[in-house]
Amino acid sequence: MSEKYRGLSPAEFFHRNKEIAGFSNPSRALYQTVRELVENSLDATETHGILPYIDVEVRLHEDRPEWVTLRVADNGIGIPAHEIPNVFGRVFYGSKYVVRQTRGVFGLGVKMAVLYAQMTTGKPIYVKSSTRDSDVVGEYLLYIDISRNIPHVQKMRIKKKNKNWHGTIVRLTLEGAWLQSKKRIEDYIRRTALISPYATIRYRSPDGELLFERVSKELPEPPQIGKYHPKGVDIEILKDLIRRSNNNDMTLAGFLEKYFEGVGEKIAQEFLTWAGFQPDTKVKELKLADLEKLATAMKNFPKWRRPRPLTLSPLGPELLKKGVKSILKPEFATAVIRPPSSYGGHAFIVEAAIAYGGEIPPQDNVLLLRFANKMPLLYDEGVDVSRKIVDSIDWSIYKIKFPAPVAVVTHVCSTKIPFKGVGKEAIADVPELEHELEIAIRDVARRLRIYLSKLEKMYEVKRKEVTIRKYMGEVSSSLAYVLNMDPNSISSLLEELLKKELEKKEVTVNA
Amino acid sequence: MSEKYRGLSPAEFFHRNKEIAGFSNPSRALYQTVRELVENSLDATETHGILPYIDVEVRLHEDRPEWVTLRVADNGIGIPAHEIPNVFGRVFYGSKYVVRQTRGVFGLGVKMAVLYAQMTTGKPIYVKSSTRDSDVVGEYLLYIDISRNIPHVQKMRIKKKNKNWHGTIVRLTLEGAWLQSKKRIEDYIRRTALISPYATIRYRSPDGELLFERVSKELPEPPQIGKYHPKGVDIEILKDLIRRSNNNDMTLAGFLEKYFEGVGEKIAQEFLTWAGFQPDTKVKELKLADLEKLATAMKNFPKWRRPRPLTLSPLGPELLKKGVKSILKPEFATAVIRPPSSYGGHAFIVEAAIAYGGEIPPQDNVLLLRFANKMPLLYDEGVDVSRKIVDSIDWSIYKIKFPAPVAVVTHVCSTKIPFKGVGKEAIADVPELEHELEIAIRDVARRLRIYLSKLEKMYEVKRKEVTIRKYMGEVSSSLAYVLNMDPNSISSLLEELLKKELEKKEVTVNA
Amino acid sequence: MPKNTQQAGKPISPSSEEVLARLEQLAKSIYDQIQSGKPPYLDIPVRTLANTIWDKKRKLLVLGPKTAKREFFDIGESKRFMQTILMLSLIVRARRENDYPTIRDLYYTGKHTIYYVNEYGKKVSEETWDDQRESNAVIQDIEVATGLLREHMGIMHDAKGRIVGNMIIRSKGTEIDLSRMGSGAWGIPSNVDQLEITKVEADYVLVVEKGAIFERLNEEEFWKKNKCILVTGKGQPDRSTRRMVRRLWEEFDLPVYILTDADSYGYYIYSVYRSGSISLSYESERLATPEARFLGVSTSDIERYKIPKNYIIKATERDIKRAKELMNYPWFKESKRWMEELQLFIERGEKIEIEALSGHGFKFLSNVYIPEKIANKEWII
Amino acid sequence: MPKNTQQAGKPISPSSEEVLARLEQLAKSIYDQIQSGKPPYLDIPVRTLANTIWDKKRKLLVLGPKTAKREFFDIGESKRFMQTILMLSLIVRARRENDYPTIRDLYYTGKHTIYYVNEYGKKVSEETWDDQRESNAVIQDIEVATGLLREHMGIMHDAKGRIVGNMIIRSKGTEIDLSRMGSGAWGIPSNVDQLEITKVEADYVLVVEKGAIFERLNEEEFWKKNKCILVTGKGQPDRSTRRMVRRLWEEFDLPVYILTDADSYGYYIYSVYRSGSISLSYESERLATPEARFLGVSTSDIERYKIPKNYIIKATERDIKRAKELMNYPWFKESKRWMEELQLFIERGEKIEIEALSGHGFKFLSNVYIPEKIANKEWII
Repeated sequence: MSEKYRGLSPAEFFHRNKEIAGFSNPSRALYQTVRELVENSLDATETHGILPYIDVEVRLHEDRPEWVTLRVADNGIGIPAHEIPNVFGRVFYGSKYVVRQTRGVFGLGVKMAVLYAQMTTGKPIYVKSSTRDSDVVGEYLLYIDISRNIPHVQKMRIKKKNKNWHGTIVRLTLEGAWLQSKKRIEDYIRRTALISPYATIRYRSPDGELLFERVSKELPEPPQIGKYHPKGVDIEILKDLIRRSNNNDMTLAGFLEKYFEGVGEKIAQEFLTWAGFQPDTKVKELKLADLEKLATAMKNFPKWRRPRPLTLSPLGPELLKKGVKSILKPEFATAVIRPPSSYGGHAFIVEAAIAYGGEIPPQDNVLLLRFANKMPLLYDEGVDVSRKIVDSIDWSIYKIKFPAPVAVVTHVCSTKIPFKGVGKEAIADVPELEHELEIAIRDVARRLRIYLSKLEKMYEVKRKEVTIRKYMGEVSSSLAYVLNMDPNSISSLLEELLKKELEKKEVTVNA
Repeated sequence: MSEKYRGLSPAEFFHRNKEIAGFSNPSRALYQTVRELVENSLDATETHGILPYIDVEVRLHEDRPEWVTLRVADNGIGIPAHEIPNVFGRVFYGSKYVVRQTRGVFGLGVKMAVLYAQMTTGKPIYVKSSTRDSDVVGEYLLYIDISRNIPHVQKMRIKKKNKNWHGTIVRLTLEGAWLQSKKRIEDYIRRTALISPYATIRYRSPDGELLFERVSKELPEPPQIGKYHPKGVDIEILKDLIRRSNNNDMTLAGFLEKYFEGVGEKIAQEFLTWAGFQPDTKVKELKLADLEKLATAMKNFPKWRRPRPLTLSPLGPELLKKGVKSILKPEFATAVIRPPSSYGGHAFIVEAAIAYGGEIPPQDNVLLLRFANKMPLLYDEGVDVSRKIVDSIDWSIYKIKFPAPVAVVTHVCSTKIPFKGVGKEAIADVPELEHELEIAIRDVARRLRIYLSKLEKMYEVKRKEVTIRKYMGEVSSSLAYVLNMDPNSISSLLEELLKKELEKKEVTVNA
Repeated sequence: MPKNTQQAGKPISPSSEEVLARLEQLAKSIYDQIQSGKPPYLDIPVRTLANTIWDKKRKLLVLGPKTAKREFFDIGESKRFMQTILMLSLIVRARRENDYPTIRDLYYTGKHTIYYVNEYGKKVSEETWDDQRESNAVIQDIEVATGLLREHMGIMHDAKGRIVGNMIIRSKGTEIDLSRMGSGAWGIPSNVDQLEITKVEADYVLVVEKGAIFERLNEEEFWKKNKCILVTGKGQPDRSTRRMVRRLWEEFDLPVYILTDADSYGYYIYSVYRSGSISLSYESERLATPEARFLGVSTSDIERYKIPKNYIIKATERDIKRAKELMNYPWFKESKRWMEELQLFIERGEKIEIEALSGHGFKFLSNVYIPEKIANKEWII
Repeated sequence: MPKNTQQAGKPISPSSEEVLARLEQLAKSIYDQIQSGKPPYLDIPVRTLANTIWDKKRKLLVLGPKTAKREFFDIGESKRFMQTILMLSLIVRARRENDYPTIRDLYYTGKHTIYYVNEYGKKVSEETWDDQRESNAVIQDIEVATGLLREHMGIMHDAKGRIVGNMIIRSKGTEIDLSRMGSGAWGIPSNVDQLEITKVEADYVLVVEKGAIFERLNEEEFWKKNKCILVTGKGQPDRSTRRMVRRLWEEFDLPVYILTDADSYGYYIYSVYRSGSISLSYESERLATPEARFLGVSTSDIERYKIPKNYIIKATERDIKRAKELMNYPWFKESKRWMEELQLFIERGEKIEIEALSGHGFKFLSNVYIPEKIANKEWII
């Protein structure tokens, strides 16, 4: 028999292979849906200079216990009414296909949630949104037309805005295992509040309400859209950029200067000479073999500048410390940020914090909280680069003996997080990243050691007094027996000597 | 600033996220490319009743040591000339989006290889193919237009066929780490030869040539295209089937009978009554809520028949045994096949083999060779269901004491293999599948025990004679000393008694 | 009254002639089987719990009537048969040459290599025995088969026991006065049955588990002040110490008091003096002292003598497990007081050492504890 | 010539008055510090390898001049200071009351609970000591601080040694003839320095590692036939056995021959008789026999006496490691023959037991091996 050939739409492909995107079962699907919606809301706020207000609600269906309704509302920039159908109803459609740090990267997440909802409950997604510069509010009930990968609008309403509201409200109903995933969801919300201390997050669920009020009104500098770093390109990226340049007269030198991060006239000339290209070559004239040679040379040229961090948006040590203190409630907390670095053409910045004591329970291992582009990472800790570093450190050199109440927070910001898998849960041990993370972690650990040392010294003097008094009675009575004397007379003499000894030492400690 | 929204083509998406499809680095990419091409070739032959002849060639580029050229040729059904560009140049295009056992499932693999090649070397893929019923041969040099997900034909030639050749030849050049992946590639080829004993596979590489000639001309019954099993559907599948039926008068009962595996008039009526539907309802009139109710009922109805194995193509015990013998060269081998079973609406069949001794080296653990839909699984053995089962068995009850020269082969055939991840390397421990696998493995282990027992019994009689003669000298000389007698006279008497004793027992064993 | 007055103090060892005769008879019986065309075997009394009988009247463990037929032509037993015959010949040689080998000497003397071709056609080799457990086991087989103790066969062992007191022993024609050892003591030899005990002037025998306590009591001359025979086995007693204690009990009708730590190991040591080991029940008629009295230290003494909390050691799981095992021994099972004591030990999960009594003063043990316990009849049996 | 003939045989123990005086003086010195307004401390000679000196002339390990100042007001040392003073008072009490406690008795007598409030304000408690290693350590401290052995202080231990031969010992006014022990032997007491050795008629001292070999040689009356003093320490020798051997060497000028298994443990036992333990170097002037001769069994005897292959035991890694450690001991390092022997042991990785010589016959050890080795001067030193 002969074969029948046909194409699949991306929506159809992911409908058939939903586990690829992390929607393998009702428990993971519910967690993943919460994650996708919350992350979209945070991207819509802080990336645009708005202090976030996020409202997350989980409700169970009265008649169908396996059905869960999730509603997430934000005060973000909103989505233009005419874009809403594509944003929620079309796989591989979005605003994040740029060189910039965001939580969302694939243009897939929320569509997967929509797909999963409509294939498990048949219910459409409800979206309500308004942009800041618009005077209308758009409301939709949407499906995805799976075979054609286009939105199917069941209901649409555009109405005049009567308040100065902007933002997005999303609601959908899916088959979700609430009991199995509720712990993870709460952890996710809690850790999101830690990494976003400028956000107010309200979380309502069948178990009650949690409110994480912002502990700072200071927002980090939002990330800018940037350019590719010359080190990370391949042939197809070059082809794409040349096609999009739409300029038949552009020289190779001009092309490099215009389209690549950190390339000026001098470095462009130097590279082209190194690589054996004429700087005034017209890019449109380059053959495929030339492009291959150019891509390889760009990858191997050793003198490219490091990427600037314009595309990134780290928290900074003060905000990170505030978040840690508000969520973990330790007796001691500190945080650091590392200078920008890069791997394979992608800029990255590493932050770390350490927290000790207070409400942190003693454990046999460091409590590790991992974040990437301000997203909490809950699964697959065992194969993550941060866990690898934490486990390789001899914590006793920082005066930490287990069981100990110590938590380490790691945060990686990059235009491309080197996740190990599609689930975006574990970061691979890229050498450049591992190096920076280790420095950051050891830095905060050193600061903890200083604190612990001061604490120790204060108790040391006290302990000396206690210890000698502890044994004084035995020494006195034993000597008295051997020498046939009164124990009290010996005790008195010793007490006197001890007081003189202790006056030689005096220590105070500021916690 | 406002957001700019746009869509991505699937090709562009996978170009940006190649690690999702297993092309994370040059080593894995080379292995994955070999795998994709070989699996396509085998699908093109045996699935259509053709005894496979596969030729795999790996060459390193003279000038560019990091470049590898891979060529795979087969004698399969070929690809129609007009379909070649889409098959190799369009993501999500293929002939495998049906309910049937094949190696390829995603319509993605070879496109990823093409993408990877063009983005790492700039070279097009070369394809030459001809179908059995065609009198022309198509030759192409192809790229993928990434931004539009359509093929870009650099060169095309259609010429008259002068021989009765049919099949496909594919050649591409990619950046690949040959040294790091060559062992895996050779293991993959060798194991492919084991699971396809009816195939002749020629493998040429920088290390030399390996030829695995077929050890049987008997092909398994090829799989047929089947229908969905009613148990595994969701709302979208129902919608899709209804749309594709293109029949406004079709009743619900008729719909179920026509489109679902193992549903006849009686079972359809019984189900619809159980679920509370009128059998004569027109399917086109069903509302979305009705479909949700229907899908849920189909999932929960307990009396669906098990899926028939028409869609599957197992080897059978004889072929599996032949493959095991020709590759592993043991002194003993046996194989079994289990009756068809199902999980979540997908039919599956499990086969297992065990091999002992000969050229199998003794090891501290069972040597495990895993296969799914006739594909060798080399990575992630540690998290696979077969390893879990093998590790849970007390092998001493089958007379196997480690280190032992024992190998177990497991083969899972299904219309959907429950892989744990996108890499298609480890099978998840789905309860139904685990249960069948354990039965199969224990069955072959029991057969090995019978063989080992017979072997043991034969040696037992021999051992008795040897043992008693071993000690006879000591007994004679000791008794002689105590009794002041000649040891030889005592030995003679004992020898006579022993001969009588041994005549009472006689055992032979057929190996 | 002495249990065995007619023989009081006399040497009990069979003569060398008699020992040799019994050993040779065993070999003769095997030759007779072979000559009459029968596959040779040994009839060995079974040394397991299943063939161990508690003699209620004599309060002893004894071997039951079961025997095992050890056949040379049985593949699972032929090596043991060979080893038994080999060991028999070694022992016979030692008797004939008037040697006194240790069990280790016998092990080496009989250990050599046998070369042969195995069932797979390979030239291989094997030792007559690989470790001393194998050679020891066949010594035990010969003991039960001939009714002789290894000491009667002239086999020596590392003797640990010490003894002092008002008694005189004749050994190798020498009179030894055990009240004239100074600060030292007499080291009990391997074969106690060759000794003649010619005089005993004592009210009782005090057996002390620990060597250090023995040294202390000996230096204090406790035995003189309290008119007793003082013995130690230094932990688990060897066969000669047990034999000496039994002879004093059996032949001179002396009460025997055992002093150990208050833990399951101490209780077990009492058990060994009292009735022996189940696996060595064939010895108990000669090595056990069935009316031995447990003087202390007992678990109930913790309360009675107000032992401070920080002298108390927490019992291990092994201790508790051992105590539960002891509760199944007939001589403990039949004793209401012992069951109470063991139950208390298990419940409290606490143990103390003899030396814990020193909290009341260094002389408390010798001046108060031991005399009062004996006077008040507060032993356990 | 005797090394110390003026004192040959006489008791060596200091008098009770002298012992008590030295102990009290230690306490007095501490009180004087306190009274004069100085933080109290103890000056304890350091018992480490760094303060251990090899006296080439006398061939002994001796304590060097280093001392440690153990200060009561040093938080890391105050507990040890307290323990030392406490132990001192216990020993004084025993001497005043003429008691002979064991080290375990002392452990219990001094162990009690101290209650206090810690630096965090919590009410807690602590024991004066938690295990016997702590109480033992301060006994050693008192030994080195006062120059007295624990035996001189009346501390008893589990004495293991046995001795027979033509010699007479006076103990507690009693004459004990060690040639008239029959099949038994004399158990060496804890304090050998209180003994008077009044007569020795022997050509040498033979010290046997294994108790069972001692029993065998004793039963054979090897000591009578070969005119020697026969001693065993039953494995690693206790202090009294070593003291007895030294006195026989020092006071009666008898050659001392050590017979052990051919393995690093046996060589180590020789080392203990020869020069003692590095960590107990303060004892070696009284407990070591610097001219002790290693008679056997040596590694080179494997070849010389044609020991069968299946009598040879493979040395463990621990054996090899131990042998390498021994090579660093000065008395082995300075001996060409010992270095050869240890090197051979390490190279071959083989060991044999004394009983392996029984392969040549039960009497080979006593009739051939020992006499020939002594006659041919084939010992190692």
